[in-house]
Amino acid sequence: MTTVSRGSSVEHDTQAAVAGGGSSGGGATTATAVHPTGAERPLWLDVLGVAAIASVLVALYGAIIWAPTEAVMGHVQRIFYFHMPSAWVALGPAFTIVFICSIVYLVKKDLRYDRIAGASAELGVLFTTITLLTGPLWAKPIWGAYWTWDPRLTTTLVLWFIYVAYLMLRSSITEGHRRARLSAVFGIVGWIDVPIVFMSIRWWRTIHPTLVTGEGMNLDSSMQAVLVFALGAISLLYVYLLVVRVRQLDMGSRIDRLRQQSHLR
Amino acid sequence: MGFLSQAWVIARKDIIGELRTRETVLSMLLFGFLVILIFNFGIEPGLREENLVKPGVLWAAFTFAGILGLNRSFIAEKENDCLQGLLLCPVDRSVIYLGKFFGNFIFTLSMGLVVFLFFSVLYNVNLVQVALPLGAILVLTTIGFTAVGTLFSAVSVGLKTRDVILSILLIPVMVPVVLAAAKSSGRVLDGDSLAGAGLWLALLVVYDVIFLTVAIMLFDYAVEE
Amino acid sequence: MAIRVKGLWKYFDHFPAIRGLDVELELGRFLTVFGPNGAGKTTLIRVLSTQIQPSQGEVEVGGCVLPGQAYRLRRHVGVISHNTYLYPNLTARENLTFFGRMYRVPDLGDRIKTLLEEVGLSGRRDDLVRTYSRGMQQRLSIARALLHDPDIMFLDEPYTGLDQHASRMLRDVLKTLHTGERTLVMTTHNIEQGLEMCDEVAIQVRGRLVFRENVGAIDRAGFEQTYFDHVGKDFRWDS
Amino acid sequence: MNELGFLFAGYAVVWVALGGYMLAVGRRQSTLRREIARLEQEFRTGE
Repeated sequence: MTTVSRGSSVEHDTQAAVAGGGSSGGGATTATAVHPTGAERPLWLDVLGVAAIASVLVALYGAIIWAPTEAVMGHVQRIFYFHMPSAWVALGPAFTIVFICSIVYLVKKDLRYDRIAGASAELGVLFTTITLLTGPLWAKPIWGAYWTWDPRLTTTLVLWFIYVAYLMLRSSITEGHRRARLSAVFGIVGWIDVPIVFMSIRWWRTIHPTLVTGEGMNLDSSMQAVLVFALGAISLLYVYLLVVRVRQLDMGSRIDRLRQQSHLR
Repeated sequence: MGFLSQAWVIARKDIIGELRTRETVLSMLLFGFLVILIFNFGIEPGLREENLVKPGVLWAAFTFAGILGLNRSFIAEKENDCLQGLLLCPVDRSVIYLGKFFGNFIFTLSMGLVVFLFFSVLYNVNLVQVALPLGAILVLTTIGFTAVGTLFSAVSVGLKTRDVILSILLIPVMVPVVLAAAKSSGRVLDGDSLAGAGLWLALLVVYDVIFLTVAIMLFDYAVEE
Repeated sequence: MAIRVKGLWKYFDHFPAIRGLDVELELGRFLTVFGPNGAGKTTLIRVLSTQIQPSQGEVEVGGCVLPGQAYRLRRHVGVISHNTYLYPNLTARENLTFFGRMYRVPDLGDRIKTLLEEVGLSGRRDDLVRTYSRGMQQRLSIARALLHDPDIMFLDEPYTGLDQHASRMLRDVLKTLHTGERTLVMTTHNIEQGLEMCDEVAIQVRGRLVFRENVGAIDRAGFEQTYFDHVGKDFRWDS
Repeated sequence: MNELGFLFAGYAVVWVALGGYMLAVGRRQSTLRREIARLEQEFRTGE
């Protein structure tokens, strides 16, 4: 009944895979990437990388040398210039992108969005880890304790657990669409949970007296400038790393496909 | 209406099976007792803050025992590939979700009731005085817990690491529920009226409504292939 | 046309379990699909019976386009596989009652009684399925699949794990299903059992149908050779 | 530990985490590139 020659069809697919099809699951030959092998880096990515790293170095200079010493907290306040931007990047864009891409994947069934979600969650966990480690190091000399159950700290900790769980879920599934589907379900639920976690922990803490709050720090204009610049630098770094990671995951899936087809021949 | 009655058919099937073997509820109960027992050794008797610790013990036992039960919920459907048979039925996926949710709710609630009883005996709580408010808290908590738990149970059932992954997924997402349950029941145990815990009850209700809706919407994706 | 499939592909990750498969089947016909392990027979059945979604291609079963109209199709489809879909902790009657209610079968009590008699399990209807032998479970799973009187039935390796006696009983029941109004698709790798009552024969190898014929046009004695020719030839081509 | 010690520890954490991650990403990148080159070679010679 069907006697299409096998060889030609496989080769056709292989060409598409080498050419860099964006979606892999459909089996359709959708060659969307511009670069023939996907292995070379485009110029704009290099420019972005240099810009991100340079601006982080400038932010470092600003934080350590340029910014004046904070009157009450002293030198240790300089941690804040990287602590706060990390927290912002993780809790803001990184986890929100996980949520959005999870929804888009479920609607479109394009694994590309799953890869973006996975990469973003990874970076979110990285920056949350930085936040959680720098926070106590800053808190200890100032508040006298590494940890307080302050709403922000606690929420960040819970978030860290949620997204580590997300990454663990991903790592325990090998089949692409299945992993995408199940982790999208969790990515959506986890993100919706975040504001509720924050509210609940705030109410919890207001019932008991709060020891110290992060509020009340006076930033003069040059400090603010450094902070804003560091925020931009870390955001740029996040964008750069996200693009690199997503491209890697794209490449990985292309390799899987090539391998599969080399077996089928 | 047909929607709910179909869901009830599924829940009823689970309940009949459970009444026959009693595997799930009994193991949940035993586990809950053991958690209370172990925690008990960590608390000095006559400790001034004992009242602050008690609700924590109670809800820790509830959470861990509850996860044990949720784990079994879809494993039972895997025997003979029953889940496939269920998915082949001409009913909407949300009906299947609701059915499993009802069943889990009833199992977890019965576990919770007995664990409360056990707890009240060990910690000299006069249950009669606080039965009503505590019962309301238990029901609201169980709804939120099993709403998300049923969804995650479906997510984790096909995985090799399903036993541990369910706890890892569920516990952090449950933080607001456990917090609200512990705080409101602490108030009640201290002799406050239910109104004193109003904020927490409102949180529970909001959580229940949001996550029941979300889970109904997402369940299809958790089981489809 | 009961089944119309054009250019069906089904990927598991990057692995194409079905590779551009075409098949058409008239209403009321019985098609047997032969094929070695790993040919994608079960995948084909699972796609046609709405259990998994096609990756690519047109699939129409019973006038419903898949995967979009899967919900509508489910009412008309019955599946018997080597997995029985039966709850071991429920009795035969409880199992049938459960599935009957899910399908909203009218006069369920009578229907169950008739079906249990047909598959010869009336005497043990109140025993737990857990205590049933493999053959009895398979017969009960036939009753389960027939509850809603489906127009299209899919039988995926139904003889797997059955002894001779049970196989014969299963065969007798299957014969009664083939009424001319019901469309049936069966997969098997057992040639004798497969040829026995079908109208049409197909051979599936590596995700495609490589042979399709009316059973009347087939030399039964020589079919085994035909089968191995197709399977063997393909292996030479591909590896 | 004095104030500067904490500051130093804080910055160390940031750079070790970021640097470690970027190193891991870079490594993965080169493995992937090698693998793609190998597979392409394989397909080319196979044709």
